Amino acid sequence: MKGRIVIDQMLCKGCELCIAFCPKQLITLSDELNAAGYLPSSFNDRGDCNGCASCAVVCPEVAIEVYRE
Amino acid sequence: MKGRIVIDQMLCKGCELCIAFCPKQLITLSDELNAAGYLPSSFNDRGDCNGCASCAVVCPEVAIEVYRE
Amino acid sequence: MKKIFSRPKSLKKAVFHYCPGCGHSIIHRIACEAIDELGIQEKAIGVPPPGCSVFAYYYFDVDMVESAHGRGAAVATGIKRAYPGAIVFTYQGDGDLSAIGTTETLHAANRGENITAIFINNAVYGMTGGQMAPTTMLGMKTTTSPYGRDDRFEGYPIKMSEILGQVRGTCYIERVAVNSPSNIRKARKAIKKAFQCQIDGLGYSLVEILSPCPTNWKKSPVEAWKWVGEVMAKEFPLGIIKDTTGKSDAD
Amino acid sequence: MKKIFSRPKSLKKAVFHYCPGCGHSIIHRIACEAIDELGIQEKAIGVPPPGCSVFAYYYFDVDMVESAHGRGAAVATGIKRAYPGAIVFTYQGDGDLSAIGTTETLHAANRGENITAIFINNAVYGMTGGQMAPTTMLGMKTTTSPYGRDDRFEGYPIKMSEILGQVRGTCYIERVAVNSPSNIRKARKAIKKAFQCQIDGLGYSLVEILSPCPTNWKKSPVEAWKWVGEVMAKEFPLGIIKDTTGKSDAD
Amino acid sequence: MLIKTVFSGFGGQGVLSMGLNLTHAAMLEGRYVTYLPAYGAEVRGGTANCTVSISDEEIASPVAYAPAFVVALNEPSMVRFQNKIQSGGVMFLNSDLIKEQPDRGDIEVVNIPANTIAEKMGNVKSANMVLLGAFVKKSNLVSLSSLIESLTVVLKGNQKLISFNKDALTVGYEFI
Amino acid sequence: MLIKTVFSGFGGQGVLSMGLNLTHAAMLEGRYVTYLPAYGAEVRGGTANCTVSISDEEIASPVAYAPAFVVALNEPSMVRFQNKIQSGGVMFLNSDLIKEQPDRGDIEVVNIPANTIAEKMGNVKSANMVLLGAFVKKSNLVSLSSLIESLTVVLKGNQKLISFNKDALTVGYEFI
Amino acid sequence: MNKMLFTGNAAIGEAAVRAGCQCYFGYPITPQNELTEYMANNLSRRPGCTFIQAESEIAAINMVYGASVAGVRAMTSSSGPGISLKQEGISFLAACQLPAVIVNMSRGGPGLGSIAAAQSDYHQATHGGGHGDYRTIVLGPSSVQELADLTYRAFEMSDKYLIPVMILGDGMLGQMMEPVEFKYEAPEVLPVRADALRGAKGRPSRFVRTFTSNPSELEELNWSLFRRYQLLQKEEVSFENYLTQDARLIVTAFGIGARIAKGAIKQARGYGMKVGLFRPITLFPFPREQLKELAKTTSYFLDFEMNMGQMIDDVKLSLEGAGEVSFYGRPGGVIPTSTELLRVISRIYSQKGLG
Amino acid sequence: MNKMLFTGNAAIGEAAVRAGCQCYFGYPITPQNELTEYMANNLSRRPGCTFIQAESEIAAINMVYGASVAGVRAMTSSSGPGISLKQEGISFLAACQLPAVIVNMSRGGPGLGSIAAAQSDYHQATHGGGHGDYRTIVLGPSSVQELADLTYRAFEMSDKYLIPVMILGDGMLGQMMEPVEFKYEAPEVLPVRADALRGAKGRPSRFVRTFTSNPSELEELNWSLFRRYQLLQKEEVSFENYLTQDARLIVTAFGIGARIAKGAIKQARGYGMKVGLFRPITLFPFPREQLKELAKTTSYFLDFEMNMGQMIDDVKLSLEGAGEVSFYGRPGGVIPTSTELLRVISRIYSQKGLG
Ligand SMILES: Cc1ncc(C[n+]2csc(CCOP(=O)(O)OP(=O)(O)O)c2C)c(N)n1
Ligand SMILES: Cc1ncc(C[n+]2csc(CCOP(=O)(O)OP(=O)(O)O)c2C)c(N)n1
Ligand code: SF4
Ligand code: SF4
Ligand code: SF4
Ligand code: SF4
Ligand code: SF4
Ligand code: SF4
Ligand SMILES: [Mg+2]
Ligand SMILES: [Mg+2]
Repeated sequence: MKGRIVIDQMLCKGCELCIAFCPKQLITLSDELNAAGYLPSSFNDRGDCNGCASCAVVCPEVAIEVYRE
Repeated sequence: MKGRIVIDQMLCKGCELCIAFCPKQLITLSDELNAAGYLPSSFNDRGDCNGCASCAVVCPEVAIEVYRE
Repeated sequence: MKKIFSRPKSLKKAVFHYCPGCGHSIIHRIACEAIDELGIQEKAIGVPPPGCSVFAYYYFDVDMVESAHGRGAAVATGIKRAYPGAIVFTYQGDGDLSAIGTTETLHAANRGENITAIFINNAVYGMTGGQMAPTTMLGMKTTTSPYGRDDRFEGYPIKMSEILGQVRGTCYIERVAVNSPSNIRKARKAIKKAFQCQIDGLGYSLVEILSPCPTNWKKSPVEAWKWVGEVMAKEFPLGIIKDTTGKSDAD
Repeated sequence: MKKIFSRPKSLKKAVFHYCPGCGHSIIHRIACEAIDELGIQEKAIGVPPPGCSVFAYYYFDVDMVESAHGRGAAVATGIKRAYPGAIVFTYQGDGDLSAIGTTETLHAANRGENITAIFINNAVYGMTGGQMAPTTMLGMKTTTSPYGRDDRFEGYPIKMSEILGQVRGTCYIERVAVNSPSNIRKARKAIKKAFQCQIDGLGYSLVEILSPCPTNWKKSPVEAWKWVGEVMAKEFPLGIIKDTTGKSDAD
Repeated sequence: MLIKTVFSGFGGQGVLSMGLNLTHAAMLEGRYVTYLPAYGAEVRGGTANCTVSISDEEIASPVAYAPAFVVALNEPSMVRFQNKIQSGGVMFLNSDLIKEQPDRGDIEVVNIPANTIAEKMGNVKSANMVLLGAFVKKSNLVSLSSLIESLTVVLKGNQKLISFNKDALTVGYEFI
Repeated sequence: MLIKTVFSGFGGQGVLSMGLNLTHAAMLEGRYVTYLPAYGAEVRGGTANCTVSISDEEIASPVAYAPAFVVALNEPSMVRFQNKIQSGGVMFLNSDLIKEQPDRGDIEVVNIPANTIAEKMGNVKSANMVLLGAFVKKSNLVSLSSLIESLTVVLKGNQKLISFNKDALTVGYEFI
Repeated sequence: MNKMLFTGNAAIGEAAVRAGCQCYFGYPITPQNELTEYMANNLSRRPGCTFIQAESEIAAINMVYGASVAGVRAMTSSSGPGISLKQEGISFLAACQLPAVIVNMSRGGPGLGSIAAAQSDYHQATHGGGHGDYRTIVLGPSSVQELADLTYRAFEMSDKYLIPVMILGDGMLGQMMEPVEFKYEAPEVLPVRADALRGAKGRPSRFVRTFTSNPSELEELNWSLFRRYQLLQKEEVSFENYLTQDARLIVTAFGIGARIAKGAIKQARGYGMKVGLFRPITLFPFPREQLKELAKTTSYFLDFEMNMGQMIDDVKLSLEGAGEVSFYGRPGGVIPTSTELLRVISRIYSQKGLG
Repeated sequence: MNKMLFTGNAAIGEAAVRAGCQCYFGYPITPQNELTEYMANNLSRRPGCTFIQAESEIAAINMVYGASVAGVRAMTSSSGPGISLKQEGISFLAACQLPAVIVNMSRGGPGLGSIAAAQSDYHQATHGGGHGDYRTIVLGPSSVQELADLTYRAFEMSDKYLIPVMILGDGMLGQMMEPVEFKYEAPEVLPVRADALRGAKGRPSRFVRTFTSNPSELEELNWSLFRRYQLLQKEEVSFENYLTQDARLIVTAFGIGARIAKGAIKQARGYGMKVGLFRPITLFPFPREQLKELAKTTSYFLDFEMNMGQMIDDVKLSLEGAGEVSFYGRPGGVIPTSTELLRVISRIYSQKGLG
């Protein structure tokens, strides 16, 4: 199954939980502080996101939306 | 075994518990109110008190002393 | 003939203010017997509650301090922590310990405060005129459960001893009753054992005592004593609820 | 592609004030998911506590009322009794529910008040800066147990859910955790089931949620989430503690 | 004119219902009334007493420090209130239960063998009403009829009790 | 003369220890001082700031409504305090983290690339001390030596940290 | 004549039921148990109503808080120690502007004290025993009839001003019986407050709170309360003037104390002393102007309380130095006699040469 | 110079330890947590000492009660809501004449309020928020140094008069750091009060209680307390006069408010206005005569408080109408500025034509 996520950089607090729980290691921290002073995470779409939503489920900030075919 | 009890008529509140728990029915209520306005119980020594102290143990007023040979 | 039963040394020679047939006076006496047997009269500090036993200090010939309603466990904690040399016990009614005092009791027990609680369960608020207690039987009519206690509105009789048995700071909990010579003797043993636990520094010990309240139960003393065994003891089974001492009951 | 995961309807669009990796925000979200699934947003009345979640009403898009510390169960009781048409839930921390609120909680449960408690166990007092909670692990250092919690002085971690399981007014009690996708999904189910119990009028339901507090645990969010499973869940085992619904867990 | 009466005895002797009845009767007669029961921690099935105040104008304090009348149903009550009753006052005693007499010369004493009378009537429990009947006859505080009228209210319409007590009141009333 | 300075940034950037050090140094120099950290429910690992007051006489209020100096370690802090700093005041910015400049013409702005400098020294964590060093040179509030003396107390004698921070202070001091 | 004999405690209960009180939460304590028991009898099983004997006074006041949030009329009652325990809850009620009626049938203090009647909780009631700048409306009845009337008024005022009301009675008022007439019938449908929380159906969700990280919000709350307190001072003060017209000495007293004072004043008048009584019925708002007014005709006042002197502060603050205020008090539950007070009155009367 | 930087909260803790405080029982609440934490660090494992984080403020105050009965120096601390919960316990301490030190680092109220500094618990502290006629000694520090000094004095006074002492600080004093010098060393052996309950060894058994079925006993207790309150008024009042000699307008303020006032007064003097400050340090006993004294030199007063006006009652009662008292206050945790107060001062100064 193919999936895709969108991370709201403004909401993200850089807790790295999505990174830790993505089975495909598709998420990394960006190196630009956001307005709130956090390093937000970002999605690197290598095309193999399966839309499992683990990242979204663990995101404390509800910063991740998940799309699936 | 031979026993004997002494009931302090001033302390007695006539609750009749000693009467109820004496295995030998040696205790009865007297018909004279005491100063506190209760009908105190009294000991009828028929000589077969065994000093089991049940009466004293159940007496809420610690009004009974028990003697035994 | 020699005297084999009389007033214990640490029980003052005073006329009880309790109603005829009340369990409090029995419990005062056996607690004093236990204190005498252990020879701790000079070390004991008692904490009586608001309740019918508010005047316990007129009877116990040991140091005593009045507690606010339900706070006995906290007061005893303060005394014992400030002066561990004392043997500190609370004397608490069921309203006092299992209603307003729930928090203080549960947490003192959980901390394993090295104190002893004598817990008088008479299924009502005696002093204030027979209102419902957390321990009131289902269906029982009291001045505040005039239609009979109904669990849908007033909840269930609460078993504090079983609950306290759950927390790890308690070392000994037993439920006894004062409704017969043999049960009264058992009760004395239990209180003595609870004090012994404190002497041995084992933690929080409690003796729950099913106790008749003829006045508010609207029964004669003899009926009331029967009721303790025939009704209360069914809801609140007698016996050891927790014992980590390993010591047998015999004394 | 279609959106399969986004913010639940009854969760306001606001930035959480919580620390990065905090369990509160997860729990807010899944509680709102449960509310949406049951379609009770218009009936729900929430009672958040003093605590890090004091501002919960900025996030939950349902009626809410601030409670005094520890009194959530009493406040919820008042609301539910006055207006049984509402679905009333408390949101309480471990300091709130298992320390100062012990009495109110235990007695509301015993009365079988038809309310739901969401009980956040993060082993510390978060809002006030990481003091020891009744649920703090033995040996754990906090600002008020600087030498590590020692049962001889500070007592043992207290298991409120097990204690509440003892009283007859409770219908459903489960302990869950928010430390992994699967556990978070279980937690959502549990909250939903607890609400369902209230809808069905079964009595007092409670979901205890082991929840990470990276800030006061002095751990990174990822470490903190691990610690929940590896340490806390050992002392506070996950799973159903009481269930009188007869209904299976599946939804 | 303000008149205070104290009823005193053991719990269970029915002193409170005596007071209540009197108060109610006086209210029916349009007087100002107050009724104050004693309450306290030491009252554990022990003694009971109540104070009834009856007046033609607003009543300041319901407490009686020097009652005009005292109705004592037992010895302790007689002893306690003989020190309080005002000079010239009248003390009513249940002579079946009180052997001693008050040792004050400045008060009048009325002895009524209430238990005996009540027993004769076949219900010792209504001794209190016998006393009350005698009391109102002598004290003239209210009429027998309003007393009887009050019974129905105070006894919440329990016919059996009402007729019993009615007779007791009447017998007591006529005893004087 | 009473001078108030605000230090502000994210939690973890060490703004509180900057303030504490300055306060302690001023105390050593025999001045009146107060130190007031911001505290609050909304501060959940978020921003942190503190106010240091230094004076030759008793200090009335430890609060700063119009500080003479502001040391901002991040953009939100700069934005927030540019509205508070008094006219003619000096604002110190960590130019590595703050791209914008305050839009007030009546204040002096000093940009210090504290992170860069600290990183060069091999420990980005001591960026705060670099800033503090620069701050005291420019503000002339206390001497570098008392600042350094304070380190030992504030860092509770942790030698490694002390020497680190000492160097950072000095470098910052000389940067101006 | 449809008067009935009621104890003060029962009269409050009956009046509350007739005022549409839907929820009562209480905890036993002498001397107010008859009220709790009356509510148990009358609300326990009444459809739509609730009686709970709470596990503590704290639980009770917080249940009241919850019921009030849900928009119904709710009440609790206690005495001395129990009222102290309710202080946090009362502060929360005041802060969240939730109506509620709290009854204190006060007894001798401090501590466990005595269960006899006393007036030593005046300060606690009128100055806010809880934390913060709030006040509660405080009513001081002096007869069973007034207890009934003021109970009804308490619910009305509390709803109107969104301020909790305390009825400050005492053990004697609670225990004694007097004829009472109830002037209202219980409503068919129980009132529900407009701003009640009952779920966000057909409207945005709402929340009730005080906690804020922005003090000026809290300041505004305090000012809005303060404005209402000033309004109360204008609109709601009540008091009784008894023989004050020609009085050379005016006794100030409230509640049961005022009754005793009346007795003493009657006797004093009998001896030709021109003495009168000023009795505040609303203790907060205190009838300041009305008392000050009296200072125009005399400058001698005697404050009489069954405590060590508490209302006397309000008396002095009202007079603003315009009068000379003596004090006579008996604390701890002692019930002074009219004759005893008469002695004090005559002493002052002659000392000040008023005769 | 052996001054150290301490937060106000920690300074209280250190001073208490040096005063021989053996037991601390507390419960977390902002803004006083640093004190609880300081005691955790210093008493938790110290031989013979005890620190307990209680399960609630109520448990804490009752543990203090127990420890005090056993004769040791004991302390608890809290803020607003927590202090309200302690009222019953404080009443019991006062009633049983047990020494204890209670700290209230007050915050904005009512209700949950705000955690910012406020002075709105003045009434509660000085008039006895609990039931009964008791009072506690109340101390109002305005600097960290004074916090330390008054903490020591609090323990001394409490033992001397057998009256609980409340230290009424505020969130700002608790959180801020200032240099402080501790003037005493912790005692080698901790003091034990003479009348402590420690078991009836070699003496008859004793009991400590207030409950009685005989009100006149309770009355006697109240009188004996009252006599001590009068003694306090004679012996223990302290206060600060700042630039009052020639002042035409005198500001009355306490605690942190007085600091802000000083700032304003300095500025006012700069503009040539003759303004002074009267700062009560003991809030109970309140320095009545000392304030009245000042009415000889001016009759214009401005009471300034961080609340809606509470101490102003004591100010007016002290002046007995001798002065005209204006008020300026900010409730809810708002910290007014000296400049803001300066404006008020100048307005009054010119309105009253004092210039
Ligand atoms: C704070 C407080 N609330 C209520 C009371 C009134 N009160 C005195 S004793 C008591 C309870 C008595 O019941 P229980 O504890 O079961 O003791 P018992 O009289 O039955 O032995 C109550 C509610 C009080 N003294 N203090
Ligand atoms: C009566 C009272 N006491 C203390 C406080 C301070 N306080 C606020 S929240 C809290 C406890 C927070 O811990 P917890 O309940 O575990 O919630 P968490 O912040 O950990 O989620 C305390 C003690 C208060 N607000 N009211
Ligand atoms: S949906 Fe699953 S695979 Fe895709 S990014 Fe999120 S966690 Fe990774
Ligand atoms: S989990 Fe959410 S908040 Fe945390 S890093 Fe990922 S996107 Fe950001
Ligand atoms: S000792 Fe035994 S036998 Fe003798 S009287 Fe008592 S109970 Fe009866
Ligand atoms: S048991 Fe005691 S009190 Fe009861 S009747 Fe016998 S002797 Fe009297
Ligand atoms: S009321 Fe009950 S508990 Fe109280 S003394 Fe009487 S019998 Fe005993
Ligand atoms: S302190 Fe802990 S519980 Fe509170 S918000 Fe931060 S992480 Fe969450
Ligand atoms: Mg009981
Ligand atoms: Mg927590």
